[in-house]
Amino acid sequence: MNSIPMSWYLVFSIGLFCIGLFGVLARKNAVAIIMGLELMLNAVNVNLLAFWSYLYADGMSGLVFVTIVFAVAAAESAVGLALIISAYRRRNTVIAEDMNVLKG
Amino acid sequence: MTPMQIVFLLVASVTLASAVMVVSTRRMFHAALWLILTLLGVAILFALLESRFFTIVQVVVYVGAIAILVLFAVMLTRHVMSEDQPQLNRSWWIASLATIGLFTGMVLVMRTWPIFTTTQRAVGPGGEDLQKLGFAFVDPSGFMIPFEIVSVLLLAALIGAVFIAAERKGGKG
Amino acid sequence: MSFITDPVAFLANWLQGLLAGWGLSAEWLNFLMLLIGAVVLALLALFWTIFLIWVERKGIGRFQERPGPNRVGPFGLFQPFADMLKIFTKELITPKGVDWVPYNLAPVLIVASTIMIWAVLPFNSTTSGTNISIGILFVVAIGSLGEMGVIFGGWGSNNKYALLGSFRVLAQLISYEVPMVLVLLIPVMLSGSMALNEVVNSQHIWNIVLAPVAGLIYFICLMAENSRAPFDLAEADSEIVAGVNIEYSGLKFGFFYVGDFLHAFTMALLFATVFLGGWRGPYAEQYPILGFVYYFLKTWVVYFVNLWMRFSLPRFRIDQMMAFNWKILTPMALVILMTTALLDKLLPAGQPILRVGGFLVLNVILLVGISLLLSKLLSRRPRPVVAPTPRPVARR
Amino acid sequence: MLNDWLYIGLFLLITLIVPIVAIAIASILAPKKPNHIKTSTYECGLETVGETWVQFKPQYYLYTLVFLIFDVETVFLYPWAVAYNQLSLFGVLEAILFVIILFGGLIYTWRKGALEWQ
Repeated sequence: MNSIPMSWYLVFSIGLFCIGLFGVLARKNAVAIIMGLELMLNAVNVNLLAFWSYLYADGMSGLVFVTIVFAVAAAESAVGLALIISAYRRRNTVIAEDMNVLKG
Repeated sequence: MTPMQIVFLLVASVTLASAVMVVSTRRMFHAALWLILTLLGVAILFALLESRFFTIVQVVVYVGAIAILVLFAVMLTRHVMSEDQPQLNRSWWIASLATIGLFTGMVLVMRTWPIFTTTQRAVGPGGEDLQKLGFAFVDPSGFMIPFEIVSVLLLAALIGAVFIAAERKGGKG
Repeated sequence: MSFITDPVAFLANWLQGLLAGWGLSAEWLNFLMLLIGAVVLALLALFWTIFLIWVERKGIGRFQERPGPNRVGPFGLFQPFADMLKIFTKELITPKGVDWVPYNLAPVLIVASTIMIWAVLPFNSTTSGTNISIGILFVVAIGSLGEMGVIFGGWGSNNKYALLGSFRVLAQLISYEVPMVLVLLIPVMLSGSMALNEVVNSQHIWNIVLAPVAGLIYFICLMAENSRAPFDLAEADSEIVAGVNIEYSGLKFGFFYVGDFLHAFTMALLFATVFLGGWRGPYAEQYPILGFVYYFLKTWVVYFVNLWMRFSLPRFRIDQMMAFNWKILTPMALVILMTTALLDKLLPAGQPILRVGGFLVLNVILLVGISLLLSKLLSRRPRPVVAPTPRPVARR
Repeated sequence: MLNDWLYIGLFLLITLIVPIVAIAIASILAPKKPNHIKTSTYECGLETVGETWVQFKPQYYLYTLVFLIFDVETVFLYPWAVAYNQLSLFGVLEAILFVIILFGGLIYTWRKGALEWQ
């Protein structure tokens, strides 16, 4: 019936995570960095659900963890984007490198 | 190749390709649209993993809410970065080297793991037991504390985000 | 089982037998049956719209004391076909500077997001597209597909007014989704399942009797999600040009209206399923064909009320609409959710009359109490007085 | 069950294909005579001024923000609602605490004036 090995999901998840990480490290626009973060969190969720589905389906801890990742993703994007918009309004930039008020 | 495998490969390759577009396209709005496609692809993978609830949650929360928030943020901050100038910073090649290194390293490490290629599912064909999940959320010996903490976390995020975003124009700055 | 008592299941059985007779393997048979079911249901929903267009045009005519369409065919029944022919042959103008893929995907998504809801509706005790175990949330998720259609249309057309209209619709859609998702918890709680067929099955007493306030909120939210009068700000022709569909023409424009008309009916179907007991009624389980009849009747009642409101109520202003959602519906939904959960646990099980009475009292108290409290809260704020500015007078 | 998703996937494909095919047919049937005036952006008969991307109100953003948090919290109450009939009073009270915390967020947002349409 099910013929997909777990490795496929895990490799997919690593790939998605790395693409997201590249976005976070290399993009200039702060909104794009947030998008990269969303990709990384999605990769984490794929990973968690793959482990839950293949190895530990009896316990609920995998699903609860996915729930928490969703909540964290929502909180992170809400606060992160609010910060970006606030910085944009004050300093008129969305380039992450230019947001350096705290630089000594 | 079974039909399931074909579906998986199709969905996974489309998803990864659109993820690459998210991090590489110049126009921010298009990046957001590619992000939506990626999120939908991940939702289909959740469905293949027999988790119906999270498939729908992925669509409702990510596509229906977070993606729209990102789109609005893109709209609000337009005109600041012209789209002709490079979208990647100077050290992008270090970032790409690091991510490729991470990818190969992770795959190599994972390959040594004996159950890496298992096809044996632990979950039954009915998907997750939502009743059990709901029970676990409010069970004192289960996940009662994380459940309440999630709500406090979201409250904190709401208050913080509204506080930051709702500042008056007449204020500082 | 015979054709008279359960036609759909009978036909499905017959078809399955026929296909099996051709020597198909079990997997292909299963796939083909699903495919046929999907095609039939989707096309049924799409072509049903043609009839709905006639109903609405005739209805609004009667409401406004004029005959409505009456030239083409008996009672003007063929008018929608004439309209369809016309719209098929109109020029599809693509304005300059559009973003091609989102621009063309928007009408498709709008139609698809409406028809998709039909896939999970139980039409009688034996017939439904699929009885997926997360049906209620599925409906909400499909709603976000429609939101995507609105964004794509607004972005793709490269027009200020389309963009403005799409943002307004979007703000409205997402705002009214909050109380809707909150009150939908109550039917789920009462039936212990998210599958729509289970929700219908468990309604020995209709949910509207147990939770009338939740039903009211759900009805209002559904009307707002449909974004028609009194919530039709997006197409408010006196305020913004025409909303998202401004740069569309021909069939693409028509699809926005197809989505609109069909959504009104789908909304009635949903409300009848979740709060009016769906196909339930006397003898509906013995004779499944009766289920169709009951479901149809209930849906038409809801649909008629919806049309009635659409044709009679004036339009909201956008600030009123937002305040109505966030300051009245959402707090009300939160309170009704908490109190219903508490009351149902406290009331002794197995006494339906006590249960109905308790819920009724609770709902009346809540409705009266909250509306009193809110009217007090909302009226305390003095209305901003706009000082009369001296108008320039034209001089010779 | 795989059948549910298969059905929904097929249904989605059909609902997407049918309108696309219809538009394709219409674009073959319909006349095509574009000219400069016809394909220009519609704006009350005038030439368009400035870019399409007018900066829009942050109000939209605030509503979306509040919506996002509410949506996430509510969605995670659904498993609880499914399990409701088997729960003890304590479990119900906990979910009510969850909702009250959510309510606190709404009241804060209200007091902050973020719900006003300006």
